[in-house]
Amino acid sequence: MLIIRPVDFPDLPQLEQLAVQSRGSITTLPANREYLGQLIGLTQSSLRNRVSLPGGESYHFVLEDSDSGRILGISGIEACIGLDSPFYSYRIDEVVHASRELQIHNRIPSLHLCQDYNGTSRLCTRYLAPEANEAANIHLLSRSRMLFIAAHPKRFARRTVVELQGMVDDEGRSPFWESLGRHFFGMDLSQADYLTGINRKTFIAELMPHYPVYVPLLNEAARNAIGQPRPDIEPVMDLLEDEGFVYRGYVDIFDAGPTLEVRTDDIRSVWQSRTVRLAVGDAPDSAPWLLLSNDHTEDFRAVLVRANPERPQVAPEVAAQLRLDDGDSVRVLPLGTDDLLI
Amino acid sequence: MLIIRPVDFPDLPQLEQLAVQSRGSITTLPANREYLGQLIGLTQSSLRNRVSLPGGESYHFVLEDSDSGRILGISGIEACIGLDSPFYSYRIDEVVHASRELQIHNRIPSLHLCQDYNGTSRLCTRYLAPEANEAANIHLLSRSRMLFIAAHPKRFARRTVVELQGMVDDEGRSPFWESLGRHFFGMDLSQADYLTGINRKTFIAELMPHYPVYVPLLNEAARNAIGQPRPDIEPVMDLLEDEGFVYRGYVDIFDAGPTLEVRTDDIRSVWQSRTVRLAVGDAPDSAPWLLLSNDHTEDFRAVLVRANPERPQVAPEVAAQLRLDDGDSVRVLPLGTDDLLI
Amino acid sequence: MMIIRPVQRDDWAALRELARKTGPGFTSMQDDDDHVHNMIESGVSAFAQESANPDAYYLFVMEDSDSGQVVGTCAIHGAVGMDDVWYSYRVGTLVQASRELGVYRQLHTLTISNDQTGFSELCTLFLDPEYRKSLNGHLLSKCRFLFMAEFPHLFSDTLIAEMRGYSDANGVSPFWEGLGRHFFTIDFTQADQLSTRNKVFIAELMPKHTIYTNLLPEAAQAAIGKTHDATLPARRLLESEGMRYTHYVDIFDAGPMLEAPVQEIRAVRDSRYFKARIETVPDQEQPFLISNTLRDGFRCCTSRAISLRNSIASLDEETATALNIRNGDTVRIVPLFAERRA
Amino acid sequence: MMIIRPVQRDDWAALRELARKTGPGFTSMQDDDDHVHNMIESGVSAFAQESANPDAYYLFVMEDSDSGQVVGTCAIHGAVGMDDVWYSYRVGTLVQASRELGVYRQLHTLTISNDQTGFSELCTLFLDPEYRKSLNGHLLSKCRFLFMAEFPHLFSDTLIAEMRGYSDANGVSPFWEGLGRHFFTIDFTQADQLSTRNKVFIAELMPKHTIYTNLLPEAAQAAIGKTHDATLPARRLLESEGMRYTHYVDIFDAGPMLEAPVQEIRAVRDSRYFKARIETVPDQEQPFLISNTLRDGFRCCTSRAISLRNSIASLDEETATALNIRNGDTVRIVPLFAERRA
Repeated sequence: MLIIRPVDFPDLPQLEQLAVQSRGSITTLPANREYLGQLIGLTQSSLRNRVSLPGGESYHFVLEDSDSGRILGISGIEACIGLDSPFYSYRIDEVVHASRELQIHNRIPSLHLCQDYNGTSRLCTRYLAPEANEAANIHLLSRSRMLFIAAHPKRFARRTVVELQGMVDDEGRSPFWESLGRHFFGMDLSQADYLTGINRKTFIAELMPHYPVYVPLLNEAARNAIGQPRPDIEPVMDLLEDEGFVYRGYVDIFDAGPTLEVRTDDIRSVWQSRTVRLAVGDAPDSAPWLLLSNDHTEDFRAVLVRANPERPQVAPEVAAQLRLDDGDSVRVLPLGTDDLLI
Repeated sequence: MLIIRPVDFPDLPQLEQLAVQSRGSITTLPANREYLGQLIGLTQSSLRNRVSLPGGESYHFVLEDSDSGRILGISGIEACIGLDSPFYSYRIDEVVHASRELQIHNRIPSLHLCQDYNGTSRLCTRYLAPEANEAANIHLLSRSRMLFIAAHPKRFARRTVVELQGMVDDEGRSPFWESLGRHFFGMDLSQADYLTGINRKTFIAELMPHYPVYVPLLNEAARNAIGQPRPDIEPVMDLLEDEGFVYRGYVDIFDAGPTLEVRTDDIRSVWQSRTVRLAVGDAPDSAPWLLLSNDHTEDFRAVLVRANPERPQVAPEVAAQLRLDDGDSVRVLPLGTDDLLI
Repeated sequence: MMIIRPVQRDDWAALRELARKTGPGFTSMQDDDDHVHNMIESGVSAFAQESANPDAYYLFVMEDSDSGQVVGTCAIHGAVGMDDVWYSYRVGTLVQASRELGVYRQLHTLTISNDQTGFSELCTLFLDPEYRKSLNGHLLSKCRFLFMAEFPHLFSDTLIAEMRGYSDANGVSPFWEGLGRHFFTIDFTQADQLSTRNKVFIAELMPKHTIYTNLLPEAAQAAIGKTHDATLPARRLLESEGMRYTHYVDIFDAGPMLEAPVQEIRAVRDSRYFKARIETVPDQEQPFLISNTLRDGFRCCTSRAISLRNSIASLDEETATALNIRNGDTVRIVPLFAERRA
Repeated sequence: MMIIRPVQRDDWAALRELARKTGPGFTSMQDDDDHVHNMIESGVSAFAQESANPDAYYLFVMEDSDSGQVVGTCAIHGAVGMDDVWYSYRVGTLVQASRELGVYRQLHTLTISNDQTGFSELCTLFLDPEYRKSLNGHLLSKCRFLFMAEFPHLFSDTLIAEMRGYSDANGVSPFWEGLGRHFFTIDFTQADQLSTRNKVFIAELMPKHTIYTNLLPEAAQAAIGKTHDATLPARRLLESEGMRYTHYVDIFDAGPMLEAPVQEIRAVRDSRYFKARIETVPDQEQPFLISNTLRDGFRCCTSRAISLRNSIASLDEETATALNIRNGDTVRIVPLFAERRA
């Protein structure tokens, strides 16, 4: 069965394979063994620490097929970004340039380098192996994080953001990067992503355009890319919007993909999830789909099953994967629809 | 009795007295007869027009003692600001300047001239004569506008803002203006307010500092004034925060008083008010305090009475003032507490 | 013989006729009654004033003494930006470098500035096409330097001259199309003409933030600091006198601005006083520029019939008549052309 | 007699001793073994290179030929900002004007720039206090102009020199206290020293936006472009050669930067070739600056015992020995002092 659990050191070789497979498309999943080792170490130490205010913690979870031990995906949450080095975004400001005498009224948007999301929590590093890319796994991988947040609210900031990858052209290039970033960084987007991923960010302060960039001066492809997600991740965007995330005119400084934000308490899965008693027995066939998780830290587990949300009953092997016994408290999130497996 | 109704032309002389009495403290209430005449005209034409999208309409209401005909206060709503000429604010941006090598991590706030509130509705021109300055009148004058918004949602924008007057020193001067604005405008704050009030705003584009202003470079009094309301209007700020308005780091460009914002639908009085049937008869003595209004436009009326919120019964003279008969639909907003008259 | 003298009111017909020949785009002398009238009035009052008005506009005409016809005009503006605001773009250099990554690139920026405020300006030079021959162009341009040498207190320490910017064979300015049009949304010609009357619209509409030139179309980048073909001779003339491009350009067409300290301009620095001795003088190889020392009676011409020895200038009767001087009067003389440096 | 020659490795002991005498704040020659070692190595390799390395550092020493003692040093940096980034503040003028309101004011701004990138720089001048007399200071400074005149291809077209900025009697820089300290939060001395090693921290910490100088404390405003008292003689010397303040200042102490086109510096422009004739010459009134024409064998000195006639320079045996020349060799000569303009 497929389960979500914290990433651990024995996962390193499989994690590296995932990173290679993702071909640099996930900034926070660079194919760099040293960095991935630190990522695991940070997850483990973050889970062990008692935390009363969010800080440098980072929590990464893997989607594992518990039968084969294969790791099919990864997703993470950073407790508080911008602490160590600034978290940069472009904010789109629109300013009216108007002349009453000339009857001219121009709305001119411009991109302002900002750090408005310093101090927020961030969902990150969501990568699902292509062979596992189906709706159920997307929900399990993405939403189990919300259950972890619901179980441990003190570990996270008041607001949570998530960055979506931006538009690419037919050759896989970012038109926004080609029109803007390349002029300033003098490198490929993949290299800039890689350097950011391994947290060598001094170069951003050194090379970023610090003056606002007037959008009308960018070429059409770049203008059209601002705030647009890569088409193939629109399902992820739908899921996040369903969770309450909204786009407020902040985009990624490299590819102009949209950054979504939400008050952490208002994440739908956070406020809708609740804890009930778990029953162990025969699993029903036709109950609604639920996400179930324990409220542990190092031992955090989440699964996707059919069960009664009021009093979920699961098979013994599921309970074992959840590290829970009959009568233990379990966190439940009804997924609301039955169309999961379409 | 005290009623709220739209301002009309016969009010002009009394309005002018109020404006003189306010001594320029309300930007949108300049002691300028021509401007005040236009304000009345605009209110009347706005009320008459059928509106499906908010535009240049402006609605101003007066607090009148219906026995004496004396006008004791005024308050207004602009349907959509920044259409005719930009609506400027300072947005406080905080940027981290960090050097890992030197172990330095500075958070530097700066003031950015922006027009982020173009296109929002604005509560404005709230002035209550000093002799009428008591809690009940504050509620009636301020909150009756929310009832008008609730009755006519299509006339207003998705978001509503309100600007609070900023700090003044012992001599009544704005320390923020003295430290910043005066350098650029070369005039007294009162003159800048007056020019803004009569909508001669070209000078703002001509004279405003267009580069961001680093807060640490301002003197201490100016820094302390940023986002602070004048102490004597704190009750107004409390009322607005109770209505759901929040401060998001936007301040007035002249005195740095806070600008509060809210999603219009989320204004407490807007979503809590509801319409019920009005009964005419003996008014009760000990019922809770309610705001009552009709849902008219040119004939809009609001009053503050004690009545049963489920089925309010009011004296015939109150019904007459409300322009309503027994059995008519009336908008009700319970004020929640009995401590109004303290 | 060609004589330079201050403008007079009865030059109206001649100047109005000259203005007809300037053609569109010559904004400093437009084919327009009011415009020419204002030029003349400003010019007449500049010479009439006893004290120096910094904003004065010294307008000269070139008269053919044989026919009495006015065939050219030129002017000096005592100080720019003292009434209207004077705008220019400063072309800056920006280095984007990260030593750690081995990245190093130089970019250019355009920043709105008023840095020339208070400087004197050479302006409004126009010579009847039929008279564009022999030394007339040099006399018409350089006569101003002798006037400035004689009356330095009327001028700033620094002199500027704007060169018409590049436009293509169809009269289209690629710089305007690449930048200005986005903000002003009117035609170049219209903007250029408007700006001679009132510059408020510039403050209202122009881009406020520094522009990265690498985001502009290549044709626009190439036009920065480039002189219009028709203006190249004028530029070379001024450069031979020591005026230099100092990285300021016109905000509309990016034409270069030339600048020099007044006292370091060759014709100012090297001009000397001589006592005039009127006698027959054979033509010399080298032509001289020569003026009298009067303000409202200023006269200037070129002559080869001048021989200099110690502090005596022998000159012929025709020159003396042109300058309106008598034997023994003081004259100011400088070689018309700069010597080539060895 | 004082002779200028390129640095050699065996000058180590003498330069290390000189460095001990420089005192704190003299960042271009610090009392530090490594620093002096690097200076010498850079200098030796600059003269040794066959082709021109733009980044080369030409370090000269002044030797007392009587004692063989090295008593001073000076240098030219071939081009600044080619490896590290070169920063300066540009002092701009901003006019705030509203004709309608009759408001007009001029403000000043400071904008970070790298505009001098690629320019040559005069740097590292230090003369043993015991030798600060007669013509030594002039020789040590101006010998560089003869070297540049002889080898123009090694240098940029433009030369700059930074003047130490104003500090008060306690060594406190009011400009630093008013601006830099807010952003760098370290001491001026520390920042100044750091910047000679690595400028990354400047990119990370400095203010990115244009600064309005009127928001700075008055003492900081007054220090902009003001030279340290101890450096005034050096400034006057360079100004007499034609170097000018062009509104760029140091980002730390706001000391002025002087600038000139290399070919317009008096000692470059007016220096001429002569054939040396060694003979007894009586002292003249005017001292000359004289050099040979070699690069790594460069020698320069001053002498009064020089008599010029056509292209022959008669000079005495001592001068010939100092310059390491023989009868008939070519020498470059210029009067040591600029003539006062009449």
